[in-house]
Amino acid sequence: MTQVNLRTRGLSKSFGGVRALDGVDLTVPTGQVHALLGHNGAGKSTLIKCLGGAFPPDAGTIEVGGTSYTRLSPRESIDAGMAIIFQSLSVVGALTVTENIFLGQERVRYGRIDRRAQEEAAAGLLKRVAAICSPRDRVAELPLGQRQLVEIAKALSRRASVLVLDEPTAALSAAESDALAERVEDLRAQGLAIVYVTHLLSEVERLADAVTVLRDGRVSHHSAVAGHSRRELVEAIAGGPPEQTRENPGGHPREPAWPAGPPRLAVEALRGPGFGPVSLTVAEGERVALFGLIGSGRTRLLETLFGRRRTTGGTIRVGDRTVTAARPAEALAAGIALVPADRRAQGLFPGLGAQDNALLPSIRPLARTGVRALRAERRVFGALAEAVGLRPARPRLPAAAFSGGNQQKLVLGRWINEVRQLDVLLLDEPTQGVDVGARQEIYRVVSSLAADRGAAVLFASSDPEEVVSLADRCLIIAAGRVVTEFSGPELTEGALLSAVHDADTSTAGTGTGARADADADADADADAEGGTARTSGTSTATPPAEGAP
Amino acid sequence: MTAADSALTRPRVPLARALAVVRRQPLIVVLTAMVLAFQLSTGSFLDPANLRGIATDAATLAIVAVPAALLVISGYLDLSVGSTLALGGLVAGRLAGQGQPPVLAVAGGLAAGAAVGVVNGFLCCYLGLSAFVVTLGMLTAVRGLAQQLFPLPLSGFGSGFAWLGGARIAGVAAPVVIAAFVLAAGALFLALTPAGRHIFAIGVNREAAHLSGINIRRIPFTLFVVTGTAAALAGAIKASVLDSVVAGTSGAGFELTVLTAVLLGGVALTGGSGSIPGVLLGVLFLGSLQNGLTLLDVPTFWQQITQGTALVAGTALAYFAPSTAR
Amino acid sequence: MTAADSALTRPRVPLARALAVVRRQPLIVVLTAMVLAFQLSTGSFLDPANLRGIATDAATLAIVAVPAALLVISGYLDLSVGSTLALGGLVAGRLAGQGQPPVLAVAGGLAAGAAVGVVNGFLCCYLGLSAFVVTLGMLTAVRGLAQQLFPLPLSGFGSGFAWLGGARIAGVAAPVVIAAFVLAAGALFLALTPAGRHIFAIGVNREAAHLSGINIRRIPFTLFVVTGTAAALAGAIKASVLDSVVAGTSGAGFELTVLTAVLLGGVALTGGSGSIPGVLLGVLFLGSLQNGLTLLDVPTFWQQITQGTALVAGTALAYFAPSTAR
Amino acid sequence: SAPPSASSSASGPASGGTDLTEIGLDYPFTQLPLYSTLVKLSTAAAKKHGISLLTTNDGAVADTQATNLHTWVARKVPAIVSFPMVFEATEPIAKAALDAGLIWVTYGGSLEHQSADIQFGFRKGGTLLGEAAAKWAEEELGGKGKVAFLTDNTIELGRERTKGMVDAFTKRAPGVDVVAREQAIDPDSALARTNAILAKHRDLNILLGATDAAAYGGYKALQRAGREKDDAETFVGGQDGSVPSLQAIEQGTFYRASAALAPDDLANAIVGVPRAVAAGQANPSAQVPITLVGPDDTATIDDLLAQNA
Ligand SMILES: Nc1ncnc2c1ncn2[C@@H]1O[C@H](COP(=O)(O)OP(=O)(O)OP(=O)(O)O)[C@@H](O)[C@H]1O
Ligand SMILES: Nc1ncnc2c1ncn2[C@@H]1O[C@H](COP(=O)(O)OP(=O)(O)OP(=O)(O)O)[C@@H](O)[C@H]1O
Ligand SMILES: [Mg+2]
Ligand SMILES: [Mg+2]
Repeated sequence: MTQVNLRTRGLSKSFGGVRALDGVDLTVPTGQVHALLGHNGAGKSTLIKCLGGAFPPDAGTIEVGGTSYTRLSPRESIDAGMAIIFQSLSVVGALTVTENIFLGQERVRYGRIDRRAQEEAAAGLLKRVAAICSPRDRVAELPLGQRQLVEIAKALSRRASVLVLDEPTAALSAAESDALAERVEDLRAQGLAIVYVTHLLSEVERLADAVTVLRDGRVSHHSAVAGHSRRELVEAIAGGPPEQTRENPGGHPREPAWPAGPPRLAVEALRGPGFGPVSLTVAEGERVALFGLIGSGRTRLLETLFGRRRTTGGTIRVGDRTVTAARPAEALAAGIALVPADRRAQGLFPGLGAQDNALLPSIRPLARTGVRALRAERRVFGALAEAVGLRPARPRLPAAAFSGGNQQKLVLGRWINEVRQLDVLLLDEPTQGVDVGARQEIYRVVSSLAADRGAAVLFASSDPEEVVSLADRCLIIAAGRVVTEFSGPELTEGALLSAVHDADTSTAGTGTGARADADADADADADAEGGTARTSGTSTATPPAEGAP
Repeated sequence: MTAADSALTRPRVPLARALAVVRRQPLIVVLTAMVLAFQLSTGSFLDPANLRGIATDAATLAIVAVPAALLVISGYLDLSVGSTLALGGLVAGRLAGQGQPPVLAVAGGLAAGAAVGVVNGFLCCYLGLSAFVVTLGMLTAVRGLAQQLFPLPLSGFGSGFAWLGGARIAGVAAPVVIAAFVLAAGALFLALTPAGRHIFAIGVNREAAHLSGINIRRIPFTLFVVTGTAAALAGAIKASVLDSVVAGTSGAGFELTVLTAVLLGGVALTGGSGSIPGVLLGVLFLGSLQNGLTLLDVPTFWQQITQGTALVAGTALAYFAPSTAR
Repeated sequence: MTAADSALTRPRVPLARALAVVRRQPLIVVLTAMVLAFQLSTGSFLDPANLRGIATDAATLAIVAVPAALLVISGYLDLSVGSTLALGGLVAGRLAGQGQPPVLAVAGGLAAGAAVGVVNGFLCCYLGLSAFVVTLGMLTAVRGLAQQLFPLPLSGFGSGFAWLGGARIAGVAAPVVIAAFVLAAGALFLALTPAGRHIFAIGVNREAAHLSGINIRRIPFTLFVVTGTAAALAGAIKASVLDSVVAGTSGAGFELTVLTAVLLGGVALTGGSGSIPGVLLGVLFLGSLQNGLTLLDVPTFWQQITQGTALVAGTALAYFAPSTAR
Repeated sequence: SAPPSASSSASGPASGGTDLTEIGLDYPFTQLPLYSTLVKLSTAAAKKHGISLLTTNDGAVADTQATNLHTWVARKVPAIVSFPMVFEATEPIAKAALDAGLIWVTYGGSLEHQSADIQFGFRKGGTLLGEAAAKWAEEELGGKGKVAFLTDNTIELGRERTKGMVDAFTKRAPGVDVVAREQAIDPDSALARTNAILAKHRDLNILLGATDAAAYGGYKALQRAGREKDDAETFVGGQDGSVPSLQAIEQGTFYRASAALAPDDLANAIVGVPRAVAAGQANPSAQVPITLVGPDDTATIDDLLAQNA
């Protein structure tokens, strides 16, 4: 039998009346990737926070490398050999990438930080996770995906015997996810015990040696070996046989002749800092996906449409009105709404209750003669919680107390409720962190918004599966431009992946090469290069070379 | 049971409901204990005359603390209210002294206060400058301006103007009635209007509020203007009560008293949480403390020591409450 | 070029480098303009004697502003320094007046300041109480304590003690040497040590810092103690310079001056950004402004108006700088 | 104005002859060194008559003073001695006190409604200082030279002192240039202001302060600028009679004068005037003398220092 690196016994944790963890046993031997699955709010992150010392468990023990603890402080957890990537990122925006990676474990020489050594080490780590940021970039200025990679590099920098990853790929595109998967495989080979939380069953299939499924805080399924079918897993997560999974849950037949209706959103030669010119149309009731690598400009395009960024040229039309939105409020007035990707920074109000979070922009439309319609608010919230499967569906619980997936549902619910009349719905990574069951529900809600109310849906996604399930048509974005599009039967996962790969190698291979060299040398000019590399929005689609200097 | 519970469970029985209120507003316990202690040791704390005195003093504080609390909830703060109070009182007093009708005199004072609020609001909300430094700068500048414009004390404002501070409405002093109105309006506004929710949202996450279509500049701007106006109203009331106003001393230090009441009342300086009932408790706490210590004949410097300690003790208890966003 | 670029591109030529500095510290422009204006209008602003005067005045401010800035960067603040300064000066003065050796006298003063810091730090960092209310309470309580313990002015501390404020080290006044040392130590600490990085991390994201294994309580606690000690040192210096100290007035209002210098210097009240060179500029700005207005013989109230306006103007420029974390 | 109200209170219910048991001393400037001395001496003086002395904690804030006075009236403190920061603002409170049958003694001025008052001319103190400095300038500098004033324009007392000092000096010594008038009442800010003044006018001869504390700060600034302690062409003077200043005068430095109040006289008045009112005396008010002390008045200085000890 292999040696056991991490073991929890009877781990329990309650928040008020809610049992988030109820006697969880988990055993992870060295050299194993253990997938931890479960619906949103099942208790996965709570388990991980207990491991990382974010809060103490109520009962049970945690054994790491032979020592048993009833509670851990973050320092003890680190010293015990655990490296953890939490679901809500714990990077510090004001510090540089290097400083974040070595935060709390700085390399010191003569009492002062050895900046050079740190930067060199950081460059190597960044390369290993296929990040395109520079060690000297300020983290606050990085896109979400790069921040996630910094977090992963930080975990890798620790000489740990246990690695815990809580939905590490939620903000990553296929290329970075691949690079991460390779790192995980390396580390497994080196004998680490790895706990891997994800909602993407494809990742489970690729990486997991063993699976534990949590359901409402209890272990509902455990199999110590690989070779479980996707169907079994879905059943274990959902707690019953899954509904007939549909290729296209919105119920629209995907026809090659689409679009049928007149264009609802028409974008002509739109430019902004770092992207464009982009021209595209989305018809009434149509669902269009934007697919591309991390940093390809999708977020910027969506944010520009929503009036959060300035345009430098081009026109946007909604129906037959030309829209020039300088602020989100103006875009909203014109019928355009955006669900942002960076939930924490741009979406959530952690201290406010669930209902306030979900209904914030609807409070005024619902109000009568300036007074809030409290009953109507409650009713809309109830309907919305039902529609997206929010759990717990408690209107006053602060958003911060919800699980990651349920927070995402709150942010989504802000626009996909019955109050808002939308012409155009923009979604940036709409289902990141949402579990398999709820994801289908969300697809259904979005699709019915398109079908029944004729809204134009434009969404960015890094998950090809999601694009295939939800989109009528998909635009491939590279370096801030539309390079190709797929629709109808052409729209398959394979086609998307190879299109992105092609676009990447054809548009800007040189920038990437220069970038990698700069990193390796830890050259003083790396910063300037970093600027251009990020703007051109490219990344290595080919796996990065092993063994950085 | 932990503090988080109270937010989760809704009490059904009255006792549980009372307990939940106490847990949300633990200052109630300190305040009650303090009042009892003062009454038992002095025997005269709860005399109607004394309570009336406390209420009248607390009234001006409450009038300014309510909008100031909204401002703090939305993530800003106003340190200039001490000088704005003086300016408002001086302008109102000068107009009343010149024989203008009292309503016009007060309106003039309020306009001066609103003008200070407009400057503060423009600089902080539209230019995005640090509210602390800007309003501190305004505190100095407006005080200088008030003294430059009104170097000599004003007094003798006439009986019409005296109404504002001296009249009794159904046996209650006019300032207390005004304060009750401001408190009620503030609480209802916060709870029942869309803008009330928006204030919390701006305080918690400006960026997310902006992306939700909320006007993150106009709302705090308006609050600055209202706070300036409220400070001027408080100044006019004080001028009316005292039938005099002095540019150099009126409202000196008032800004810190207001902020202390607001923070004691459970409003977080970082914005996004707080409640008007909490602010009322903070106001009453400060008013009762000052009054009780004077009644008890505590020697001067011991009063100071006690006051400082009580402040710390008060916030210590308030801290153990869960944060409120309603 | 946008503000973000400056962080990405490293200037190569000296001019570009100078421009980058100006962009990071725009107060430099205001300060230079102000100094020039004062020199041109008074003709004596840049006289060595006057500069020496400014430096000595600014020295005590800088000594306290440096640790206070670190405290603000880490997400806290200390309003009690005005009273701590008085207490430190009084204890040191009393010991010196009783004939203790000056080193012992100063050490006694520093110990008193450190004790205040320990109380502040314990309440704010370990109990998690609001730093604003706690240190405001301490401001009142410590002042009361100082007046209770030392009701009468102290003076006549002897020539040994006078060294601290009066000696010249290589032609430079001792307080200025101390301030230079504090500034350099603060800047190096912040830039080069792990703890310096941790201060930023705690100020930006306490939770993340905690999960990275950083002790989020001990570091700010230590800063509170250092700030208290620095305030006491400033008090001892002032006592030495004046050869007297009065419990009621020494350091009154100093807390706001310190905080203003810190915020003017580009440190954000919300924590997580700022730099020591910025703080130095803030200190010099305040010192020069006061001195220049006096030199210009501006009437009192106009001085106040100008000071307030200059504060706003200074922060307006400082705002346009990108936030600094180095 | 005093007689009618004095008689009304004498016949009031609270004043049963001389069995006054409590006197409230409301002196707002708690930050001044004089405050502690006053409270100590008054407490002792009151104790001799079996009276306990109460104090307020106004912290030099006019609004707090009003609040505390209201509290005392509600509490029916039988005799209140108050130094109003704003005389006009205190008028209604004094009236309320009289209406409640309490004894009201105004300190440092007079009100329309009062039982009696304790007067001392603030302006007179300033005038004495200004005249002495002018005389010195005439004799030592031949009526030429430079003078700077450290003034106080924030409260009435300060304005009176300032006016007395400036008017008397400029009238008696018109040949001396006034080079600065700066607001300063504490040594710290006085030091900074004087430093700046000296940068422009190294040859400043005369520095007069509205308070001794400020003048003392200026005195130190001059020394730091290199002036000998006993420079013959320098004159510094202040008002109050505070300890460090008196010591500097006694040592024969260029700190040459202070317009001083004797704390004993004040304490006696604080206790004596309310007692006189309570006893129904015909003319209970008191006038406390201000004396100008200089280097030659060693006996007076020693006496004052002893009172302040
Ligand atoms: N601080 C808290 N206070 C109250 N309840 C909490 C708190 N943190 C988590 N919970 C609750 O505990 C339960 C488990 O949450 P957890 O975050 O562990 O879920 P999860 O499995 O990670 O879900 P997801 O897949 O959505 O991330 C949820 O019901 C959540 O609402
Ligand atoms: N050069 C840059 N400087 C500062 N911020 C940048 C830069 N490039 C990108 N960002 C930030 O990163 C965010 C995402 O950038 P971009 O639109 O290029 O990514 P994307 O294609 O949407 O990638 P993702 O797959 O992460 O969604 C933007 O909101 C922007 O704020
Ligand atoms: Mg989770
Ligand atoms: Mg994106």
